[in-house]
Amino acid sequence: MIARLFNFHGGIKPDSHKNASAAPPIAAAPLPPRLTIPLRQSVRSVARCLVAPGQRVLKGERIGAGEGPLGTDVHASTSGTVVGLAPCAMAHASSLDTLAVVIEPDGKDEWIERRAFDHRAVPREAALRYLSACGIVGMGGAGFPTHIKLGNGRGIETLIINGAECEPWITCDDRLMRERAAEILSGAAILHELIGARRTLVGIEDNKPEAIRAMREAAAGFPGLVDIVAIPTRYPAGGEKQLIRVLTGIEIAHGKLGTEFGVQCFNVGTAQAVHRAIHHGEPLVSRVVTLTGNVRRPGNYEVLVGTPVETLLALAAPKPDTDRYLMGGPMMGITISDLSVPIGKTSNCIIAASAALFPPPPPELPCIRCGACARACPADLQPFELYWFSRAKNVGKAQEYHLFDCIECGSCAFVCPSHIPLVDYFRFSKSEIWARERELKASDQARERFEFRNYRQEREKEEKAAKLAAKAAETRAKLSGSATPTDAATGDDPKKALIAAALARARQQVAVEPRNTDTPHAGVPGASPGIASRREQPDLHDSDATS
Amino acid sequence: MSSYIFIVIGAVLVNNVVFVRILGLCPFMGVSKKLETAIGMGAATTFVLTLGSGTSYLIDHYLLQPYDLAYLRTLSFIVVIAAIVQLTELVIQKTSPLLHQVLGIYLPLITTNCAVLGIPLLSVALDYTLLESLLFGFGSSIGFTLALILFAGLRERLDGADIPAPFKGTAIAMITAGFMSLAFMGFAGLDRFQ
Amino acid sequence: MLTALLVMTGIAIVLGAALGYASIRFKVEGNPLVEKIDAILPQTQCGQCGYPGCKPYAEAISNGEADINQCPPGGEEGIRKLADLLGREFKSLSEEHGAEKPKSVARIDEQLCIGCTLCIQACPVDAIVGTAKHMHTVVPALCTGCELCVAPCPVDCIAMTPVKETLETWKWKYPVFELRSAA
Amino acid sequence: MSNRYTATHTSLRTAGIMVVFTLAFTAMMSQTYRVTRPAIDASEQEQKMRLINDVLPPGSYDNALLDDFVAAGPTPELGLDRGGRIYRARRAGVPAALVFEAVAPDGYGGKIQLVVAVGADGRLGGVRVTAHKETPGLGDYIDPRKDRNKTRPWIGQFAGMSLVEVAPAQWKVKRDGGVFAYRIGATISARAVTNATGRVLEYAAEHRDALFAASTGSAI
Amino acid sequence: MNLQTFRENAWNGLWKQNTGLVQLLGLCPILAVSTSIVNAVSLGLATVLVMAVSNFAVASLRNFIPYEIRIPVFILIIAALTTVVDLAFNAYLHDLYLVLGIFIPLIVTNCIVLARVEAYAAKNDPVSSTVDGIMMGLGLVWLLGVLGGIRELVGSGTLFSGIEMLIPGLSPLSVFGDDYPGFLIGVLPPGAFFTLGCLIALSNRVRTRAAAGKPARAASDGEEAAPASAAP
Amino acid sequence: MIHSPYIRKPASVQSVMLAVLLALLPGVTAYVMQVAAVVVVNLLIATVTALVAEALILTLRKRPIAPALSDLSAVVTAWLVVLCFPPILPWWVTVLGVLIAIVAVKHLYGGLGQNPFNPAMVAYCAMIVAFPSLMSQWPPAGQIDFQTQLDLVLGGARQLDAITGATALDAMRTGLRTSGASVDSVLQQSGTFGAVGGRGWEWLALGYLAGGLFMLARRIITWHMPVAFIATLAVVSGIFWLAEPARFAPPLFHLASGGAMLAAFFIVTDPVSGATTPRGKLIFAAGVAVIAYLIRVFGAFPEGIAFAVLLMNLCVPLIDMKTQPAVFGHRGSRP
Ligand SMILES: Cc1cc2nc3c(=O)[nH]c(=O)nc-3n(C[C@H](O)[C@H](O)[C@H](O)COP(=O)(O)O)c2cc1C
Ligand SMILES: Cc1cc2nc3c(=O)[nH]c(=O)nc-3n(C[C@H](O)[C@H](O)[C@H](O)COP(=O)(O)O)c2cc1C
Ligand SMILES: Cc1cc2nc3c(=O)[nH]c(=O)nc-3n(C[C@H](O)[C@H](O)[C@H](O)COP(=O)(O)O)c2cc1C
Ligand SMILES: Cc1cc2nc3c(=O)[nH]c(=O)nc-3n(C[C@H](O)[C@H](O)[C@H](O)CO)c2cc1C
Ligand code: SF4
Ligand code: SF4
Ligand code: SF4
Ligand code: SF4
Ligand code: FES
Repeated sequence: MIARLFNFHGGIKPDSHKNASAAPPIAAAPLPPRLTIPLRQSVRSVARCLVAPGQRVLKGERIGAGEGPLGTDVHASTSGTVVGLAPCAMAHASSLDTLAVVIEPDGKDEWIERRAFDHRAVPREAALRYLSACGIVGMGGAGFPTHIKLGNGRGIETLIINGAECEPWITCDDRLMRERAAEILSGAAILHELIGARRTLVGIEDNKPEAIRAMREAAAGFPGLVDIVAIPTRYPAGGEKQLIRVLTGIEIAHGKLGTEFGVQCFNVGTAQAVHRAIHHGEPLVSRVVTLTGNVRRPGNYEVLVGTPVETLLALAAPKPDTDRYLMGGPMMGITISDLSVPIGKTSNCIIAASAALFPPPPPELPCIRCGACARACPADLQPFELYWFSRAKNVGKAQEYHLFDCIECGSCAFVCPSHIPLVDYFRFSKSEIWARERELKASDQARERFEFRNYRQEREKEEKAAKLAAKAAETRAKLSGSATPTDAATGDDPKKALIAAALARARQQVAVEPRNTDTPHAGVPGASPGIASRREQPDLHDSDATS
Repeated sequence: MSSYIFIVIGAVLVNNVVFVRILGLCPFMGVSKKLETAIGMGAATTFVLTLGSGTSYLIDHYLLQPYDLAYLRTLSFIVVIAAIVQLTELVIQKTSPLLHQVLGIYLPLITTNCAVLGIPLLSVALDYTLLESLLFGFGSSIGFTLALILFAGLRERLDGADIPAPFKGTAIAMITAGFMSLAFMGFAGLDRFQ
Repeated sequence: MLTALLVMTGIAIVLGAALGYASIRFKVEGNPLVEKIDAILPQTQCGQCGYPGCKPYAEAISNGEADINQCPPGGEEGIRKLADLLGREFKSLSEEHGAEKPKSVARIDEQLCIGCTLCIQACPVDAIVGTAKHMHTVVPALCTGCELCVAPCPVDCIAMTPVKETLETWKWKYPVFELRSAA
Repeated sequence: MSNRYTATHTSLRTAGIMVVFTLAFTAMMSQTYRVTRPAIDASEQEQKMRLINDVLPPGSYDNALLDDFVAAGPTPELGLDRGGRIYRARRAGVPAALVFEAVAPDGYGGKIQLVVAVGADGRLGGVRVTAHKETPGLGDYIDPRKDRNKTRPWIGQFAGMSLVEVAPAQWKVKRDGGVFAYRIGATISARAVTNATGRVLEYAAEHRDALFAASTGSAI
Repeated sequence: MNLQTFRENAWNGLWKQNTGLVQLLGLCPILAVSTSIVNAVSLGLATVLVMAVSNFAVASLRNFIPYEIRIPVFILIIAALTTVVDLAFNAYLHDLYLVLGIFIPLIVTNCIVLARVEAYAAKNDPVSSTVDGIMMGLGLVWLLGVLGGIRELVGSGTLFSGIEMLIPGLSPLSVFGDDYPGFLIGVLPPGAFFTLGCLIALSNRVRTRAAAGKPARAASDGEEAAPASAAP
Repeated sequence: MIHSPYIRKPASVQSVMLAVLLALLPGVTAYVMQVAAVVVVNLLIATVTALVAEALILTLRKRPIAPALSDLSAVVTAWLVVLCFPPILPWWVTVLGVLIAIVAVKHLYGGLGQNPFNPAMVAYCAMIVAFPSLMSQWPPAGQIDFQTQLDLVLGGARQLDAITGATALDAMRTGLRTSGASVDSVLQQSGTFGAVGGRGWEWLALGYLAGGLFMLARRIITWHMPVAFIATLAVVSGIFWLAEPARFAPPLFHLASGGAMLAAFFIVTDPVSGATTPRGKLIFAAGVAVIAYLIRVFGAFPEGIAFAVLLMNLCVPLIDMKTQPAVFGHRGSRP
């Protein structure tokens, strides 16, 4: 037993609303008529498609190969036929499209050949590769590939299994711990070995006594492996840095990773998925999802990755006054604008929202600098300062005040008496800063290329001049006075003149009229309206331009 | 000793150059948009004003008064100070070109920062000794710097405020200066404890 | 009268000499400010500011010849940064130099391109590849959207296409709520 | 080395030009000063007379008042910490009145400079403020030109008073238990002037004879 | 010097580049001396004189002044001319001097004088420089007049107090009657800042209106300014 | 679109301000019972003025009126203006003061939350500078009847000397300064003083203290400001008092007199214009206490708190900047 728990600053205690959905056991969701499995499981990880329309796939068959350092493989969640590759909306605040493999299930749910993997028999790297090939990513939220988080197997003192589940309404981890404690701990044991930890702690908020009891009972089966620690219920105790702080007292420094402090943190779902992959040879193709909120039958379901949200919702029977659906918890989740969004590996909860349960925010008032947000902020930020600068679009200043230490937990917005959507301002500022960094990179590149070009032209001019001089000398030596060297130079003059004229025109247009009006200006050759009209044409090939 | 302290307190707070004596307002309004430049300007002014007060005292005491040339006071003071400023400008230009660019038009204007002439003239009028003149010049410029820094801090904060359109910019800055001057009236009397 | 002249002359000689000496001794060369300004400019190199590229415009600003609001690609944000750097008041983009536009890149209609290389020579950042008499292509990642290549093309095959949003470039919008009408 | 040479050269040149300008403009100033000086001196005398005339009727004496003075050193009784002048008015050689330069050190805004005329009989001719820093609109009623009550300015109440009518202990504003009026909200200014005037009267009573006897221009 | 430059100079000085409203130069005398109309306008006129003379002098001598000592020389010229003006007033216009006297030496330190010398007279011919000086000065005069008027009115309820010293026979106006308690802030330093701030805001508003092409509607301007003038 | 979080605590600016008004009630009750019942009339006048002024400005600026009026912040400001002003002021002084606070201080800077200065304190400073005599006329506690008070407020003839008295602070100052008396002799000679502070006014201090504790319990304010203010005032006055008990009044006198308690809980705690970081709050409140003491004892104004608050308001941006708490993962570093 751990003698001492530590504290983190701030935090909030919203009503938990967990009882309703935590009561019934996890049920398997029925096979949907169609599965849409995005090749991109998170913003960072992309995969290359391995199947073609018409192809039959088995459950667990690889359909996408991870690309790049953060890629992990993607698998078919059930057996059936690939009917197409189509863009589908991502479960992301932007609702932008991403490419997905559409599978029509054949109803047999036929697995590929599953074989337990003896991770002790192979080198560590091979085990990590295996996990990657099983598509194991973090199921606690960020979807970060687990094999990368397992690192090089050295320097980790403490492995933490995150069973906090601090957001209200969500109960998938709770149910998972109650029902599959042994699997979780088995997964934890594997992670423990792979990462080379000295000890393993499981942190569970003390509002889940059953889960704690179940985990403790299961822990008896793994003597000496884990400590199950009940931590005080306070949002966001499940945040990685907060949990590490509570359990170990370590404060992960800004810009550093837990590993550099000898701690690594995995979600309980991740641990269970690792267990399934190693001991049962099953890639990650399903997860537990909480359906709750304004529904008649709240509960948890084992759902295949790729199941569209709309088909899932029928299970919970949303009440008629439901006006929108949230994916994730009410603190950090997103509103789903398109119900065809598929369940992904990190989709832990769907909440049916009604005006009564989730009233629209009252009008935003000015900040009165009351400091409530600062008291609630688990990152010890001064959210109102960040807000003040973000609102004025003074994002540089916001960054100076440590904008990037904000974990977007929403505690500040939760307590703000002025109902300011603080997190939205922070997200705005963050993406503004990223955009500026991209622009800066682009402009540095442009400057370099421009300067290089000038240098090159200069050099070419010099070379040409030298050549001409040599030629002239030669000519002069041959005959006397008939051909002048300038004649030779005129060869490329027309082009230069054209460019100069174009530059002049460009400048003139600017001086005379705004560029995209379409009245041709007297004296300016028809170029200007031409450009303008062409710019306005919708373009068929812009994917080339942007990829 | 305590009279020296009162000279400094008086110059910094009670009779603050900017808010009570109403001197040096152009740089006060012009160079207070950012804290860094405010500090730079404050430092430059402190240097010039302290040096100027001392030099002015010497000129007045050893050249003008003995030869009964009081009418040359303004002229000689301002010329000497202008030269000091120009020297400072040349030196800053070399040693800290960026500070120079930022202070741009204000460095030459230090000369006509009326405080720079006003304070030496005042210390002659107050019949201060050399040490007192130096303290008075130094205290006044510290008062100026203090005003400038506080003002810059406030203006940086005002950047984000939803100020009515016509008041944006210099108007609200002027009004803020008014409130500051009101606040500084609170120091009244603190330089003459009985 | 004589004493007055003597006193003032003495002062003048001392000061004049000191200043003259200092002006030589502390002479400065080069101007680090230009680099700072240039770093803020977007490097589109489009010439809309009225100078042949960003660097010359930066030099012009530093010499006090040009105002800070002449670069449309830099937009309000750029002007704001320049104002900050130079301790000047912010002003909105000068109308005669154009308006801020969504970022675009050039695209060559490969069917029409005759391979004349005129666009290559116009492009300030060498973002167009191709050889004489062969089809040319714009490398979108390098194109700054300056439009300089558009006019020289004799067959009008270059068009500017706005850059589309991707997951990488998607931005959170500035929060706006009905009750807070903009200032 | 050549650099050094240039520096010297430039220094000399600029110094030369500077000297020329200085000479020219100083000469211009000196000339103006010389030309205007008599006129200015005359005007200053005239102004001083005007003030004195306010407190002492011009007909009440016949000597050249401004030339007949005693230079007082630092005199705390008169509030003079740097000295000042005391003019003597005589009528047909007989002492008529003394005109004191005095200072009330404890005004709201600092020193208040006064001229006070005291008749040979110890009666106040009048009091005038020559310079003060009292708050405009509040404490500046001590200057009759700024006093809103033009018909009976506040400072007029002193004319004709003497230590006989008002005992020294009563020579205070009413609020302090004395006899003189003050304006509510600006007692400090009134108190300062009243007390200073009282002190002048006492000083005058004490030193009257010595003052009239002293030789012109002498210091006491 | 033609009519065009004259117009430009006048427009710049009186409105477009007004020293107090736009350039924010020469603020100290503006704020310090505007406790009453008479003081304010008197100083303004004295400044006009000095600016005109020094602009003329510098413009005439500009070709003889080396760059590196220009500032000391300019200041020398300004200071000398100011002293000369001061002495001349004292000697020959003594009554006026009694009113203006203390303000005249202050002109030396008014940075607008140096600023105009440096920015205009050092680069232009003597005639237009003189006009520039006069116009800039007049821009100052009207602003000082308005500022002095408002402050005097708010602070003590009178107008033109002190006029009797300038023009004997005239007497000040007591606008609000003798019972007006006097809103002292008006004449104290904070009042100076507030009033100038409000005037700048008003001028901003007029300017944006004019820029927007709409005729500045006097009535609604008045309304908009109401909160401003309610502020002391 | 609405983004997360989708749930919020049922807190609002209105509820915060309402709590402040409630917390003021014990003090106001003591005021009515012990000093001058007419303060109720003043509160009414001030409230109406504040609301009307706010509505007018918002109309001019074409902003929605309802949310701004219902947030009650203007009422808090108006009440604090009244509680700092002498109760027998003519009504127009109160109106002018509230107008300055609401129009010139709050709305010129953009309204709620944006003013760098404490509106009520600016109003006090502006009025004491503009009308020093009116603003120093305090009625002796409980000695004039309501009708006379009402006449004074609504503009009857003012027989000032007869009615007004000095406040405890004023009496102490005048006693010590002009007549060279000792603290003890001043305390004994005059009917102005009660057990520890001004007679009757002590009860007000107690009322404000009670209200302040209520706000602390409701977490409207944090402990930093009141504790720092009271402790600093006690320590500074204690040092002077111990050094020269005859010339300097004891700490308890300073704490119970004037607006010390009102300031400790309601004025320095103004969230908008005060410092916001924990260390900043300590510095801010301590600074107010020191300056207020110096002005009270050595300065030109009888009560220095308003100027002290204003002066510290000037420093707030710098204080906040320099006292940013270390962010998670940055212990030991600041922006
Ligand atoms: C660019 C990047 C690189 C990362 N590299 C590592 C790594 O090398 N090792 C590791 O254990 N975690 C790594 N992480 C994972 C983070 O530390 C964190 O565990 C993950 O983002 C999940 O965080 P969350 O679910 O709390 O949001 C990386 C994250 C990012 C964004
Ligand atoms: C505010 C906040 C709250 C979080 N709450 C939880 C939680 O309750 N349970 C959880 O497993 N992960 C939670 N996370 C994610 C963790 O930070 C961390 O990413 C995760 O535990 C890493 O495990 P994984 O890589 O297995 O997903 C939260 C993250 C944030 C930012
Ligand atoms: C800004 C300000 C300026 C003041 N100026 C003067 C002044 O010039 N003369 C004066 O006697 N009192 C002045 N006072 C008033 C004093 O502080 C003090 O209140 C008053 O003189 C006492 O008068 P009373 O006893 O009649 O109330 C001023 C007060 C303030 C706040
Ligand atoms: C604890 C607390 C204290 C306050 N104190 C003041 C105050 O001293 N003066 C004031 O004008 N408003 C005060 N207010 C009200 C409000 O903050 C004030 O109107 C804003 O400054 C207006 O932007 C206070 C509000 C709270 C919650
Ligand atoms: S909680 Fe809201 S009102 Fe309070 S300081 Fe934070 S942002 Fe401002
Ligand atoms: S969202 Fe950011 S600022 Fe707000 S409480 Fe969470 S970490 Fe702090
Ligand atoms: S307008 Fe074009 S060339 Fe000029 S600075 Fe801006 S991007 Fe560069
Ligand atoms: S391709 Fe065209 S638009 Fe793009 S950078 Fe080159 S010239 Fe400019
Ligand atoms: S600094 Fe005083 S007038 Fe410009």
